[in-house]
Amino acid sequence: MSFQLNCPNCGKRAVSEFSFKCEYMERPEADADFKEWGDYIFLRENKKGTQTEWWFHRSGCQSWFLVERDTTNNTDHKSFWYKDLKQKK
Amino acid sequence: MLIKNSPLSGIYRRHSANTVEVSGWLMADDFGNPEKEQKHLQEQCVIADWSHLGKISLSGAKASSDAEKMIKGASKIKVLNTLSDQTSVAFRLTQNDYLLLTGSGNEESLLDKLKKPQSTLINQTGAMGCFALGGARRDEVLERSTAVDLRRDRVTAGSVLQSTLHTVSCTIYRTEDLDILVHSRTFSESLFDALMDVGIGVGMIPTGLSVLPVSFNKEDA
Amino acid sequence: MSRRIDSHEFYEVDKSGKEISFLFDGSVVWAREGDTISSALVASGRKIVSRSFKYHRPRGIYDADGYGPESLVTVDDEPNLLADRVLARNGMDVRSQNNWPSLDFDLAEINDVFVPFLPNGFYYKMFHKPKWLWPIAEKQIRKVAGLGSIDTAGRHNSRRYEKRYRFPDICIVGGGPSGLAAAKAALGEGKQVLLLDDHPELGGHSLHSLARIQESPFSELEGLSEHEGIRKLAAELQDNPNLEIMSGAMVFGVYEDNLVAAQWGNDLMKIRADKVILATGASDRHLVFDNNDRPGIMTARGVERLIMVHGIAPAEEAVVVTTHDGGYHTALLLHGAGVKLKAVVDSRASGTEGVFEKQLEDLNIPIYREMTAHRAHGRKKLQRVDVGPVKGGESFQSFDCDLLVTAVGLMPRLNLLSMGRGRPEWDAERQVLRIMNLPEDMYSVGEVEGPADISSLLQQGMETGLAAAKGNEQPKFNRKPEENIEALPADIESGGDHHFICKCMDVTRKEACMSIDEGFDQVESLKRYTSLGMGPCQGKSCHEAVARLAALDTGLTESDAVPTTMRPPAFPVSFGLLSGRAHHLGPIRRTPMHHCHIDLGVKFLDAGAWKRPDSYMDPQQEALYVRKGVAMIDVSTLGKIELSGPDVIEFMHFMLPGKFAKLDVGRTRYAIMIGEDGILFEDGTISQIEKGKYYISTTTGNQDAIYTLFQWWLTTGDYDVQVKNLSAGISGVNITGPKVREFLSSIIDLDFSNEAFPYMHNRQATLEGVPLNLFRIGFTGELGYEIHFPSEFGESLWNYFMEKGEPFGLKPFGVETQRILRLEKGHLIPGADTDALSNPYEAGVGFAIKDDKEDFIGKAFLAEFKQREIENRLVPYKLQEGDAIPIDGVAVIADGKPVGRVTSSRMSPTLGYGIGMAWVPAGSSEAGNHFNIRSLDGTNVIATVLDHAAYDPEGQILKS
Amino acid sequence: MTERMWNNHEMRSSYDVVIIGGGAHGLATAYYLAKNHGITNIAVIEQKFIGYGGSGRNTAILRSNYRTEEGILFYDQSLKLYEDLAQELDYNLMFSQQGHFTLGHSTASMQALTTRAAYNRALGVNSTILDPPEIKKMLPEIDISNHPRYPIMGALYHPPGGIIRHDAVVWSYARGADQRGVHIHQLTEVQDILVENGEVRGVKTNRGTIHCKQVVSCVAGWSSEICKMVGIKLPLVTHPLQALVTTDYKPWLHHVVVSSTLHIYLSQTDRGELVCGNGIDHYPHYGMRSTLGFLESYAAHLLELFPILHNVTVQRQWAGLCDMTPDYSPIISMVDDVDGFYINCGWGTWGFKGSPASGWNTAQMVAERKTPDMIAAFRHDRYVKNRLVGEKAAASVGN
Repeated sequence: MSFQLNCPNCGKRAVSEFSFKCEYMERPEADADFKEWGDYIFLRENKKGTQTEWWFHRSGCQSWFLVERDTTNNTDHKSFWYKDLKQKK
Repeated sequence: MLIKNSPLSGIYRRHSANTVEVSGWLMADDFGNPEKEQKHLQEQCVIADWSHLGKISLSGAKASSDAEKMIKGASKIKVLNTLSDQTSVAFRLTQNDYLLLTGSGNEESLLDKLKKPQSTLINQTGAMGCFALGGARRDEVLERSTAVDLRRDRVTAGSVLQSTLHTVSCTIYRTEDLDILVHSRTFSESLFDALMDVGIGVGMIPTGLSVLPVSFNKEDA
Repeated sequence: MSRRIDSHEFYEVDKSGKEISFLFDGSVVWAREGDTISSALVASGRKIVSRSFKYHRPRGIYDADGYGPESLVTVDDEPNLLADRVLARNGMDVRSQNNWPSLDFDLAEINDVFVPFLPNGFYYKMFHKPKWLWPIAEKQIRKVAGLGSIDTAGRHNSRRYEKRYRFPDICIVGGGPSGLAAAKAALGEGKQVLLLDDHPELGGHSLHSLARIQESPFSELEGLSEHEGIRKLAAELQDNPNLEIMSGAMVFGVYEDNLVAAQWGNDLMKIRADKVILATGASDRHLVFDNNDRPGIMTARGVERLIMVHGIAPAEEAVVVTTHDGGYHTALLLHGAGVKLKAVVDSRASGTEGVFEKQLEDLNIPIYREMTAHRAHGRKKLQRVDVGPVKGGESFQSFDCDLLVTAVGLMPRLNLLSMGRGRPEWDAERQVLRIMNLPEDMYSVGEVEGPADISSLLQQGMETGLAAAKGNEQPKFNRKPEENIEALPADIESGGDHHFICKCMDVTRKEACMSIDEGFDQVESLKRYTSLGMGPCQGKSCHEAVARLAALDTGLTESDAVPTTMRPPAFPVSFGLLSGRAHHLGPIRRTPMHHCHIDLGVKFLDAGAWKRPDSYMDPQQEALYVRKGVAMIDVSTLGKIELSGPDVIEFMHFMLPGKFAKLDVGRTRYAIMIGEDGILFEDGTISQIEKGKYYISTTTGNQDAIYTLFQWWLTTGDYDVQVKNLSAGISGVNITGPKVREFLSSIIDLDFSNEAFPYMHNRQATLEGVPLNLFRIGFTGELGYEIHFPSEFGESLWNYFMEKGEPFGLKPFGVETQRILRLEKGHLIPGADTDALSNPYEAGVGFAIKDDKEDFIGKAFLAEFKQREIENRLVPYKLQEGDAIPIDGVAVIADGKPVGRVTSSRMSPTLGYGIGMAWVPAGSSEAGNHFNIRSLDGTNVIATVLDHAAYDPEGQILKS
Repeated sequence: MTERMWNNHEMRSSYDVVIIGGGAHGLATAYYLAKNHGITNIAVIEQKFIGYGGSGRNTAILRSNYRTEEGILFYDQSLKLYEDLAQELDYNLMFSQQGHFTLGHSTASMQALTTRAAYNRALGVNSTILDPPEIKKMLPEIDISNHPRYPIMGALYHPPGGIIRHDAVVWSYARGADQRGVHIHQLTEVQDILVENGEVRGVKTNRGTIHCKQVVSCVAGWSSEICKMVGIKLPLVTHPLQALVTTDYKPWLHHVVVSSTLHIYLSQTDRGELVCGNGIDHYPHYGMRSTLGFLESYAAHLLELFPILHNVTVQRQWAGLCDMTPDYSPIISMVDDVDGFYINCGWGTWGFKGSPASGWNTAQMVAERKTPDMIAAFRHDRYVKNRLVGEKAAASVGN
């Protein structure tokens, strides 16, 4: 047991109920050059601080959602649906 | 027609349950001592296998209007709340996900109400196991089983949530006098063993449909 | 000799405890119910209880509270338990640790004699030259290291531990005056409160205080003595329905998001509270002087606890060393218990003329001022104490005594406050270490914030409880000047070799000073170098002394020399408690036919969480049943996903590298999945089972992952597609072998002829009322049908097939057999024959990729792989008849170097020689090429690359 | 007068080489630059104290039984350097080559372990596969029955593997470097790296700017942040890895035991503590706060292997940071676009094992300004060129 992640559907739950996928990135266009694809697939900001990430509520409502989380302390993170990403940015 | 087996059929054998056929399902009627099981239900707690219940899931943007067609009022339920009538109960698990529980054999009549589903509809009857916990001390079993606060004042009768019991993902539905645990049938036996393992210390024993018959109604309803 | 007291001058001794007895190193010790092992040992006159870690110095009960290492014992074969904390039980077997031949006569005490001659940090400076010396020296060191012995017979493994959760509004740690006052206030606000205390009785140090409560926020307590008042307050709260009290609960951790972890009897309590109030109190400071670890030197609160809680006079003759008025209180308690007080030694020039000081003066007990302890004499027990001026110099006077009490101030118990939140800070005004900035939703109150009198503790507890209940900020409390106790003047430098700072690891002040001179001048590196604070007490008893002395000795300020972050657990907790029960390891997944397999005598195989039939008999024999007759395997663990909707083709074309627009209803096709990185990770089949309904079967291991991946893409993409995970609801068997057509035709009303139901097609049928989906696929290389049906019929259907199949010789077979059969056909299994670097072209499944699509997952990397020269290939191979069969995983060797590996290797029962699949360099991957497989024993076999399946290369059997 | 292990110095305004990170990698790099290449005008910049990061938080297990040729040869060089390090640095590092077990609990893991044994043997590294009864002979208290959830099927046994006193490695490298003139600056934080025209010019710290033409980043879990200063994005994700020690017991376990399926490893020190480690936490994190979940899952898994440890008590838990690469192999690399900048990172859970060889080869790369053959496979841009090194195939937990 560790910190509690806030699922936008189910509310706060132990982080062990969730799966982390990756930091949020835009997928390149299909015709992007190979280097751009390589960067997308392998390189990461790996930010020390607040970053936006993909999480999945594996043991709950089975939803994919985004979390804005401070990777230094996990406190005060914000969770939201993908469809709300655009208005957030 | 071949008989339908509960995911706990192995447990029935291990515990010498008396079985009964319900709508084509071979279910436990009791576990050999209905009087004792009744007493545990009154004074301590029991676990009963309700895996034969009809289960239908609806997902997608149109789930709520489909659910409404099957159970009147279902589209108005708030997320993580439920609505029950005599034979069925609808859980709204997310904005776009419903799970309907209905009496065994009743799924077809519910499905008949929905000629052309607009949502992703799955008859989950055989995919999911279902246990009912009854008796006053069932909270003591749950507090040893899940990291979610299920105390009555936090998760009230009529509410539903999805979380894990002994690391098995479950949909947990509270009524006034029961907790109903719906889960993947593949984990049923494991979950039963785990619940019994902690339950035995608080006087929980397995029982069957004769002692804990299926009901969704809240006492006040 | 019993040290029980019948009466005490200042309070009524509780003698209600029933008499019990236990063994300590084989001798009977009489105790009373309610005693700890420690109190019973003290009551019996026992002085030595343990031997120190390094020098095997005799040690006795010190604080009677388990904050130091002195009381570590083995109880009923359970090592390293704190005698201070374990309640005496009738008949228990307690043993001392780390001594030979006995506790009283320990030969290893000779180590102590060498202390002055060993260089500082000697273990880093010896034994490594010449090189051969260390392994020999290490063996000897390992013979004498450690404390208790692990019970290798495992006699106590059967203890049942439970894990339980609580979710109070407010969790209060510490049931002393401030914790109780906080509880009362929060309850008054209607909150649900959980109060944990580590002793059997609530009240904390107040239980042994004679002080009078002058003012109290709860007026009913005013005028009572502290121990009466606190019991009254606790009793009043006891019955409140909103309060849960856990006495005797050891809180060992405070983790993220207010997760409080405690051991409560045999329960691991996991408490997630909205607010946490830490009222953990304080311990007596550690006084550092020569031989400060001798048995008979005890803390003031330890002595008070023994007297007032347990009714024990711990010695005959005592000296009290103090820096504050608390020492006078302890002295008075000793006197009241009949202990002869030789002296009270106060470091101050004058007392504050408090009541206890007055009483002592009236009793004509000698008080020495501006003095402190310089040296203790006596080895197995304290015999004499030298006292002298605080600033050092010659000792002034000696006293014969068997008890020296140190009452030199309090150090807050910071562990729980500190966990993970950075370092404590030195509060110069209060002269204590504190944690200043607790996170939101966490509060601290009481002596953990610095010493205070009972009125302040109650008042501040009450205000903090109120603040927590209302969600207000932590209130700031000042200390009255007389409540602060100066930290420094009691430690003196006498030049001796035995000023112990850390009694767990036997680290002396001298050693610490020299280490600082060597460059370990930061507390953290000092700690690592000397092991200061890294022993059983984890710095609880020494971190403050380390900080103060490091400050003195380095010229740093106290604020620079603060101890490091304290880490959980605050008290040692056992693996048994943490583990809970075996089922916490993870649940088992079972197919509906699980018990049918058991009845058939199956050997199971773990496949992730699943139990799958590995085999029922010799797999080679099982394989022949498939090749020659008919056999059935449970394939329920395969993933089953149904896709439909207007955009289904578009979605599949994006998700998968294949093309499916021309996959007609009733057709089935092999498909692979790759990642964006172009790596093959999955294969399976896709069938159009009804118009617009596509049915995907995946491997066992990936069923959840693939469904989840589909969901992710549907979340981000704009597809009108319905995805149904049918994996649990649909089960299946594969029935295969030359007689299968005959068998199935006899029971299922379906035309099984090759024309009506060709290879790679699917059909629907009904059997005894059960709807079936049938897929004619051929992983085994034999004519075969995979039959899917609702899981609730699994058990019935399996038994039905077994019964009806008996005349046809139907046998069950398992996964191992299937692996042999598919190997005869040269089919790969992703994950077994491929790994995280396998690209599909090299793995030989490039045929399943149709890359003339606009966009699909992995397109860019596949394009790169395709134009790149093939470097390695996964190939089927065969061995010569009679060649030994290598085990899976051995290397392919060329020119003495490993250049590839065998992924699957089996004896072919059909062909009578070894077959397999291997990754080999492209240069030796053409059909007919040879390569060398080396087994681990060094023997080599030559394998020949095949360009087709070893069995039925043309697929005639499969397709006819 | 006691001799100091290392000295505090005034910071010079320029050095030939600045090494960021005072862990085992940074200090070993400084030591070998000085010793092998005669470059001594070096500053090692450490934000806290030397050995603060992974060097002081790992479980001190050494081995060389890797999966790929690149990995095996590199870690074999490292292990051999470790074998002579105590004599070379005149400091008892307590290297105890007690033998290293990696247990397999599934056919898949046995296959992977066999491949490692086969590759190791072919490349001269002592490794073998043991069956359960052979394991039981050497570890009498291990449970090889069918009772555990995942019974033991076999083990990869690696006799030269073992444990070492990890802090002492840091201190003795520091002393070795200090004696050769290297300046170690603790409590010094790097704020920026100065680059002009694609060439390194210096390092800005909280104690002033240092001019230099070569900068080596040896900061493991914090690498992404340092490399951002010169505009390089790395294929790293920083995850915590947790560990614990028990109270002291009479030494009972005389081998290192690792189980990849159960995600655990343990060994017992000469002092008597069991040192225990886990797989990485499942989400990235820079905080080093430990969790209760780690204790619980570790305990449950450990008791599967050794039921007799039921009553053994945990004394302390902590966490360190791991810079995970996609192929579980390190990055030791020059950078095409920034002349004079060198990256040393991507050590995942294995950094401590690689410290001497990492220092040795990094030093050679800096001194010669070209990549030594030994580390040619470990370039930072191999991912984008899709030339991965296949250590990931080995196992999820490989300590």
